[in-house]
Amino acid sequence: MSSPAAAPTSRTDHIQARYIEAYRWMLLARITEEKIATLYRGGKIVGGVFIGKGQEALSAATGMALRPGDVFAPLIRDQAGRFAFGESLLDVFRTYLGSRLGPMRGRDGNVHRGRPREGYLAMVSHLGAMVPAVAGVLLARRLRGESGTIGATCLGDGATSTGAFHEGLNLAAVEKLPLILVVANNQYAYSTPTSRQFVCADLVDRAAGYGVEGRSVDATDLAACLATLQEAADRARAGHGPQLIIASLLRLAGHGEHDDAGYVDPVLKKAARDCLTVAEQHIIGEQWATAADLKTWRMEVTRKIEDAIATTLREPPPDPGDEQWTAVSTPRLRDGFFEA
Amino acid sequence: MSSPAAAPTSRTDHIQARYIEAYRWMLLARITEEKIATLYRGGKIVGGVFIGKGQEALSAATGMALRPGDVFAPLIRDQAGRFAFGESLLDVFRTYLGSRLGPMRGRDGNVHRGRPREGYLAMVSHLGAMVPAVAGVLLARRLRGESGTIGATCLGDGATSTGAFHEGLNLAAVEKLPLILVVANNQYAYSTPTSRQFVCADLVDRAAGYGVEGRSVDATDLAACLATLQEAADRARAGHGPQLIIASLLRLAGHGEHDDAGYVDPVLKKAARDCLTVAEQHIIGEQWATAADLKTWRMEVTRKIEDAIATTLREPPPDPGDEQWTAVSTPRLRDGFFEA
Amino acid sequence: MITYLEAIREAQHKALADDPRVYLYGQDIGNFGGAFKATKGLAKDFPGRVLDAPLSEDAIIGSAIGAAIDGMRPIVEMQFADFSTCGLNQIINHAATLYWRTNIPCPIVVRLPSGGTAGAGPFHSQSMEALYAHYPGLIVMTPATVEDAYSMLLEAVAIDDPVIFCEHKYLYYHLKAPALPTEALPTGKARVARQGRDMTIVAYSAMVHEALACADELASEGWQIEVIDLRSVKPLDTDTVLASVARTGRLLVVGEAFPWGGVTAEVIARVAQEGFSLLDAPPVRINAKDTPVPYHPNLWGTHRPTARTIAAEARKLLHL
Amino acid sequence: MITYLEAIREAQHKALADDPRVYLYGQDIGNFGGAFKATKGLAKDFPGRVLDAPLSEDAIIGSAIGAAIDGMRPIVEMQFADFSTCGLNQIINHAATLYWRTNIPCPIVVRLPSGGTAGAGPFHSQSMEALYAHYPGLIVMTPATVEDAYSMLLEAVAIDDPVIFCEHKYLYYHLKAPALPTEALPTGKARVARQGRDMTIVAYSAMVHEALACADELASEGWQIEVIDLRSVKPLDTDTVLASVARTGRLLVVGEAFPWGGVTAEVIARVAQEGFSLLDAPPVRINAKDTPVPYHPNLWGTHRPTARTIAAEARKLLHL
Ligand SMILES: Cc1ncc(C[n+]2csc(CCOP(=O)(O)OP(=O)(O)O)c2C)c(N)n1
Ligand SMILES: Cc1ncc(C[n+]2csc(CCOP(=O)(O)OP(=O)(O)O)c2C)c(N)n1
Ligand SMILES: [Mg+2]
Ligand SMILES: [Mg+2]
Repeated sequence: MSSPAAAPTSRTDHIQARYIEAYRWMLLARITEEKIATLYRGGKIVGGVFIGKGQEALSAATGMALRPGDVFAPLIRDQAGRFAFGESLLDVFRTYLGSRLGPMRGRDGNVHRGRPREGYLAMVSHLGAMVPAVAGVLLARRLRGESGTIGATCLGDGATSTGAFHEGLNLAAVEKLPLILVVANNQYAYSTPTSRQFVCADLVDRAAGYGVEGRSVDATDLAACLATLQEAADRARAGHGPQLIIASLLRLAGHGEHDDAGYVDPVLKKAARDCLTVAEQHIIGEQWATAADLKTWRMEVTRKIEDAIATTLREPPPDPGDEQWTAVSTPRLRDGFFEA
Repeated sequence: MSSPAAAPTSRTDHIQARYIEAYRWMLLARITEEKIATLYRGGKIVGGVFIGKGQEALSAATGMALRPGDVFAPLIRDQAGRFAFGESLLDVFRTYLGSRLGPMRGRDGNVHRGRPREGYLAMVSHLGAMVPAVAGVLLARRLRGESGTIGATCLGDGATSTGAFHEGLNLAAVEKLPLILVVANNQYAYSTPTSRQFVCADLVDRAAGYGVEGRSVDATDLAACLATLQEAADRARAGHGPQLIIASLLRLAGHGEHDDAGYVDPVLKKAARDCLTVAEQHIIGEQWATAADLKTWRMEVTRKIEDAIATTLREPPPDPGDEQWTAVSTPRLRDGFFEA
Repeated sequence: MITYLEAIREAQHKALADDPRVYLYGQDIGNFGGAFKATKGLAKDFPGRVLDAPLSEDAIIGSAIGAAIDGMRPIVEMQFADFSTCGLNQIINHAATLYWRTNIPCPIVVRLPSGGTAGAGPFHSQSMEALYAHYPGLIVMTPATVEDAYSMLLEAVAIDDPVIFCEHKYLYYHLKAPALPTEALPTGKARVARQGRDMTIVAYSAMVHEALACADELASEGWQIEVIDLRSVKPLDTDTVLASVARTGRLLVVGEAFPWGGVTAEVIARVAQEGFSLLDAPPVRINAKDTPVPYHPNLWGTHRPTARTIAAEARKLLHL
Repeated sequence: MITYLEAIREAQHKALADDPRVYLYGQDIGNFGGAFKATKGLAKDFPGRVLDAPLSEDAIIGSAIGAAIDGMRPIVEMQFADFSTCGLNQIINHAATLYWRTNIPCPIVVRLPSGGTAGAGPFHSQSMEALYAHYPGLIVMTPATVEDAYSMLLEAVAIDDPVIFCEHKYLYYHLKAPALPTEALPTGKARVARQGRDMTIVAYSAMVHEALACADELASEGWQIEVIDLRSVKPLDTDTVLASVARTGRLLVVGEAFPWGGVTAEVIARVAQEGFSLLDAPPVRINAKDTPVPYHPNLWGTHRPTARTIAAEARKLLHL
């Protein structure tokens, strides 16, 4: 959920406040993920690390378009949106570092985390699978006669090729659910360029085929992201049904930290913009803050992150001995496998 | 495969000859399916019977747009297209009546038949599943450097909601395969009206989202079906990639013969045209044949069908005793289940 | 008299009436009442709570999971069990893992019209209990009686975990009971369907009736056969099976699914490991043959176990 | 030295070189060489025959089936075995039934990078052999050695039936052999990986190595443990297992998959039924625990069977 901002005195003030807030989520995400990458290289994290470098503006704008009570199913490159939606630093590091005190208790890791009861769904790896799940939450609310809340989920260009994306978006369209589906077209699905993924002129052309509203946005432009996502959220909340957003950018990292992304087209690389740098230039250009302010913010954020890491590193890992080795919540229905 | 027609002397002659040929496939299909329905009601057929009443024009046009060497994966309402593509009456009845001499040897039944080696794929029930399969055949040919052949498969309005449809069409688009995907929007998927299936303005709007060519056609108008399918086949053969055809009609039968289709909207029912009647009126109106000719054709066709039924009814059913109870083609790899 | 199918409809009626969190979702289940009429009349009695779904098994299950997270109790109908393969990813990777991963349970019920009937062929006849039971986090019910069809479906809705409800199409119309039950064994407890002391036959779903018919046949030859109805295959009530084998010393396990792995293997593995000394003869299993389910009744009748083929094996085992 | 992973690449290289009908299809397998580099360099060596696929498991498998019908021999890579759930419908309902239904075989190979590694978590660790082996019409290979990874993959391509090739990610880099084999046991024959006379441990894939380590440990305690590597779980070489049990009288079966059903149950069911009198003690099985595969190494190390936990069970069994 967006952190409370002082009531804006004018529309410009409001825009400025939102921009700054978004920037700070972006910054928090960027530095958090840099630290995670460092921890990974230092062998402190088992398993994969997938970061959202370059995608923070889109992600933060998505998280900020949501309100308390809304639903969010982020994907692998959504650290900024997770923060904006209310995730704590401790939840992040506890999951990556496998603390037993984290929401996933070492059972699941890295990006596979959430707090479903708080509307923050925990993704499964199978891409596309969260689309119908968010639709289902929204359907539940419609069935109970509750209105006013919306849901959002994110996907990459690659994930648009899944059957789950198609079935989920179509179901949401048929039910006219207030679902925002954010597609980050970051030009690659792992190593696969979009030319091997789809051949439509523009992914936004898919909207008409589902009978949903579609809009495109430059994901390196934070102001555009904020405006587009807010408008989509407003439309969804007002009962206009699913909103398909196609955002363009270049992934500025490897698929995961193990990947040097050597396959990325140098032409794309050269033309790429980093949304965080663009935002900083904008902030300074608009004189919303000085370079010194930015430095201070960075230091503040860094300290908070380091504190969270220090705390987490002192926490106990999961202990297989007192683990409840069952996937069934109903004790009397646990199948009696004799001890091996 | 289309039956050889005498070389037309002019374009009009050609159109007439094609129309008449198509009509005769339609007639053959209609009467065949009427007989099957009668056999079903008489308890001679175990399992379901699903007929293509009202869909014959579209289906015949699809089968006729294909040539020897092309690939066809028909669906449940494609008896006319199956005939046009070369299926024999004996194959039909042997499958429905479970003769051991049929292509499916009693192992599978009714619409689940084909001769895959002859480019005539045998559908599985799971809707959408044949789309990538036909794409795969076409991909195989591309890989071997063979060109000139195309493939077609058919789906209903309901099946457009499957993930398989989406993934399959998208894959075909990415590979720019000469695939014709014929969607018969017959207003219902079993009892489900299109309003619960999709909410796009027109299914043909999906074409742009896949980057493929799309066209709409009135499936009750045989001339339009022939022209549209032929054009699609020509475009596919000329290398323009997948062709999505959205054909409109009303299903003029129950979902299956067990279903009285009581749920069909009376307004739709009232407005519905039967493509076979329309074609007959057209033929007579154009003076391509007389009412007496049509009657003769119907009698000829009926006799052929009755012969095929009589032959099949004399054939032995499958004998479990000499059945090879294995699904594995490689004898040495059959798993050794002890006899039960 | 009430049929197995009517019991399923009545259970859904009661679940809808008793619990506002329940809704039904599936293809053609609304005004049409479902391909088998298992939801007949429910859309009318519970307006807005019995929804026709698009032809999208993956999204149907996925949306039910989301709704369950948000506090609902969806009952999903797959038109045939066989089509659940198209929604299997959501079932085994999402619904089944949710509680373990997040501590939030996932109370969905997936109804699978299962098993073979004459002429249904390879894609409308499958028994998928083994597939689902293999996966941690799922409850897999396989009711064999009208009473269980009713009470277990109600229990399935009440359970916080995802339940795969394998209802047998062959029993839909064939099986009748005088009335709906007022009390029931809890899921997880097997039932001694017939007492005997010479041999134990363990079965579930439609095969319980083949086993009972076999027991009748063998009774005329002087044998007393005990028949255990597992009721649910996960959890699997090993104790009741072991207690029976302790009495009879002989075990035959019958399932309608494909032979490799599955319920019959699981039961035998448990008895062999935990009750080895109780066995006076090798445990025997009977399954369908290792091919897709055939269309033609001649073949289908041979593909699946029947009272006759069970009796033939049972006689051999009794003489060991 | 050549690794298990390199053997898989070499086999694909040879298949491409020897047979123009072979092509490779999967996500990121082209220039990138695959998530695990199992196809490294192949796109360059065989232009146009190693194709990057869209993120569409169902269509990937479905298209391979079509190509196989048209005479090709596709080798499909799933990025992780776990994602094959999204293509499972095509595998079990289309590929597996094709020959039986139409008499036309379906020679596709589906490579499944399988099994657990530290930190991979619930969705990148699964062992899916039981799911596929349950279905008639599929061959399921589970190579445990570098040599088998190579020769069985080549055999998989040559076989006319659909083959599910479960290659173990844990073995990819860990396992090394001096050279590629020039001859091999045919699929369907299990291998005696270590001879012994006190007990038989049956295992497959990565668990063979845990079983061998356990046998080493027990050797220092004076026990001679025989280890059988199943190599393929369907077909399953019951004869070799029975012959071993006939020598040892004791059977322990180890699998990395979930406990309900699966390979260990199938092996025990067969031995109990066919070789009951050979057993001097109850057969025992060890599987993973009945939860999703955990992420944290502490939990993962306990979730899966290891030499240590196998040895503990083995000691108990040896003293029965
Ligand atoms: C169904 C499925 N297949 C394969 C994968 C393996 N996988 C994980 S991320 C990824 C690429 C995703 O690309 P995209 O959707 O563009 O997202 P991005 O990584 O670019 O943000 C793949 C193939 C998966 N997670 N799910
Ligand atoms: C994946 C899948 N789910 C469900 C079914 C059951 N089913 C068979 S036909 C049918 C309706 C199909 O409707 P449509 O695609 O419009 O074709 P039509 O029958 O109208 O020709 C359904 C739901 C199926 N065959 N496959
Ligand atoms: Mg991408
Ligand atoms: Mg339809």
